[in-house]
Amino acid sequence: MLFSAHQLSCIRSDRVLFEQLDFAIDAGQIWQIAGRNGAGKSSLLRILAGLAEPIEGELRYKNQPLTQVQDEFATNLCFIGHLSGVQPQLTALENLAFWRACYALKPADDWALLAQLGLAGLEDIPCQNLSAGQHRRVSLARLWLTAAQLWILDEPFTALDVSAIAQLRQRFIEHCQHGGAIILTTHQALDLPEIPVQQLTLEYRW
Amino acid sequence: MSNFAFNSMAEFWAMGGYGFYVWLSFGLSLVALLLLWWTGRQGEKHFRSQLTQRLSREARVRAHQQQSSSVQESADESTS
Amino acid sequence: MFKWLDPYAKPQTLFNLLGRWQRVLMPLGWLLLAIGTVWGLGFTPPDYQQGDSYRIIHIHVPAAIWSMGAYSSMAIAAFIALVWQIKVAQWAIGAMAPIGAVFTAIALWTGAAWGEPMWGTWWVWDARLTSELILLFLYLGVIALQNAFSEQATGDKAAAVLALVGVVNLPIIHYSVEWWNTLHQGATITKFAKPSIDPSMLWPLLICIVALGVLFGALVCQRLRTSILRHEQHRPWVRQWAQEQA
Amino acid sequence: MGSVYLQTLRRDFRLMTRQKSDWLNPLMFFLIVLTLFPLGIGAKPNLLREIAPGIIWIAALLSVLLGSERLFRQDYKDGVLEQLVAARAPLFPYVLAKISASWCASGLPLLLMSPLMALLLGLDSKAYWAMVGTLIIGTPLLSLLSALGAALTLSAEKGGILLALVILPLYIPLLIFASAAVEQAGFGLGYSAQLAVLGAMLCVALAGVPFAVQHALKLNVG
Repeated sequence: MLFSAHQLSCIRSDRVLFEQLDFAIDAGQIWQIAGRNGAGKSSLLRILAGLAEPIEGELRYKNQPLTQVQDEFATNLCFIGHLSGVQPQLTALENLAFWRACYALKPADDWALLAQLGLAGLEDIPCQNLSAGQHRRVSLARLWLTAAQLWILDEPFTALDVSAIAQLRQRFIEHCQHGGAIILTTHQALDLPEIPVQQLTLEYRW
Repeated sequence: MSNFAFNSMAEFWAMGGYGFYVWLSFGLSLVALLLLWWTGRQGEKHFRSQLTQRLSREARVRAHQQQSSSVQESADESTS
Repeated sequence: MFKWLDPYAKPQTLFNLLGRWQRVLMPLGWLLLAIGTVWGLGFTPPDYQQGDSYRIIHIHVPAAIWSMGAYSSMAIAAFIALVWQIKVAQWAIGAMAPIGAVFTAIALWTGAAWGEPMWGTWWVWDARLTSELILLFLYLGVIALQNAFSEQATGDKAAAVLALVGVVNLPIIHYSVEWWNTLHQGATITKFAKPSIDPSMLWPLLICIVALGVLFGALVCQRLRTSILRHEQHRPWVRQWAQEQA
Repeated sequence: MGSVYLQTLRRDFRLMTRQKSDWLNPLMFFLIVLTLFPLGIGAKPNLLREIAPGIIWIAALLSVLLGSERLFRQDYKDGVLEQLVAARAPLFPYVLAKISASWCASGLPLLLMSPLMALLLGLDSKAYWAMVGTLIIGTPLLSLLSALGAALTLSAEKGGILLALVILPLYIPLLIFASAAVEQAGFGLGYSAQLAVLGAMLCVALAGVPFAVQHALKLNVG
């Protein structure tokens, strides 16, 4: 088992979001977390990514408690939350260079990557001048950079147009066929017949 | 314990001319300590009333959910 | 390591334990305080230099000692909270900070009321008064930081870090007494030198010191109990407790 | 680790060239405060010379504090910090680079402006060199402590004023020893003891504060 959660509970601002949640994800799988607004999807993803602590429960990475293998887990994880992680005063290229240093990745042709993502001609202007969709593409460029096996994505399709969504789907399929695993939230139907997509629905609770 | 250090109560209150300062510091300190104790007690009471409110709110939500689900069921029955 | 701490880390056990401690410590603290102050105010001979004004010592010195003691306990709690990730220790910081702040304020206020007849001024910029004032600022910073976050857990953790950082200031406060020459008297009671005050005057002072320490413990128990309830309010045992109380 | 440090440093310098007001405004604030004092107490050269060390250091504290509020704020809002916390490893060199960059943006200019301060407040050459010495040791300490404050109050609702409330008391020992050194030099006395104490405080802060900042960032992101 690549990554699993046991008996997770989360409380935000005195409200119980979920209790005693169990699930497990293996290589090649996609888990889609569904639920109404405020049901705790983002909070769950942040806990899974190790950004927040659950009030109870345990996470296991490759069958070992996460607390013991945190560094190994972190290097094998790519998390993209609803914040873009893009510094708006820097250009797309400069942002990519910073991420490469942070994830200890080898330099490669960033120009080609950005062109592939439909950002040709926008590589060296500050990201604050880009549209919301273009901004999102810069943020998602990390999925093409990273070598991580486990992806945790919070609403990756927001603000993207049809062609970008298709491209992202293609990337998901590629990733899973190469032994990757994805946990994501989205309000769209995923529509990936090639990949086993599991659903986890969080009930909105009082 | 030695004997009472003052000849009369009046002298005791006067504190050898320093009465104002002595009673001021002791009085205010006592008030502050009592306030600490009192606010601590109030805190617990406040929490308890909050919790009761919360419990009754939860009961209301549960009642509402049950009601709506039973309405739903009867609606299902009537259509079938 | 430190397995003996485990039962105290479990909120429900600690809650019950604190309740029992509080029932003993609270009356004991008030009683001792009453004995100490009455003895100190009425039944000790006046000081040959300062007359009856020295009687302020019975509240001033204990408050000053425990203002430091409270900060040290807060720093210890912060250390436990950060190293062993024990949540109850984080909550204890929030329970101790307001009490420590009030003790500090008492020490400052009584110091001023003592200084006015002795030195002819309410306030002097002397090392110990100043460091006591800084201590008050440190307390206020911890309290402000703890209450500044929409997510209470963040505030608790941030306050723990600040308390631990602030404790670095405590030795500087201590040594500043030696660095500056001041109007303030030297330490009245030291561990090594013989006490410079008469034993008949010493006893009520010691009782007052113990009394304020016991009272500090009792007040912490009281606040920590509420804090535990607040943090654990989603648990069945808290709800059960509330129903029993009602 | 080294590459994250250099990359973050380069990134911050780049941002400094694009957002000049971020570091210029605190410096202007510093100069204005220095000007306000003579206007407030009257242009008495002797009095000014006497209180100059205190004025300079209080103005320096406030201007560094003012500038540090923005230290992590942008990266927090954009989710850059979230990324770094999730990736774990790069957080520490990132913190070190941020502190270094913040010193270059606030402490170094103060050092460069010191002749101007001496001129404005009429310091003699002995006091001036003492001031340069305290600035060299003291401003990195300022940057470290302000970074800690900025990290602690990062996700708080009332960031700015809270930062001042939390960090100013921690500045006090620095203020005392730095201004005492300049004052002693003004009287023609030795001040190496004060500099040594400042140096010791800097060493302690260097050893501890980056870890505390790292921890504070983690808990604010979580």
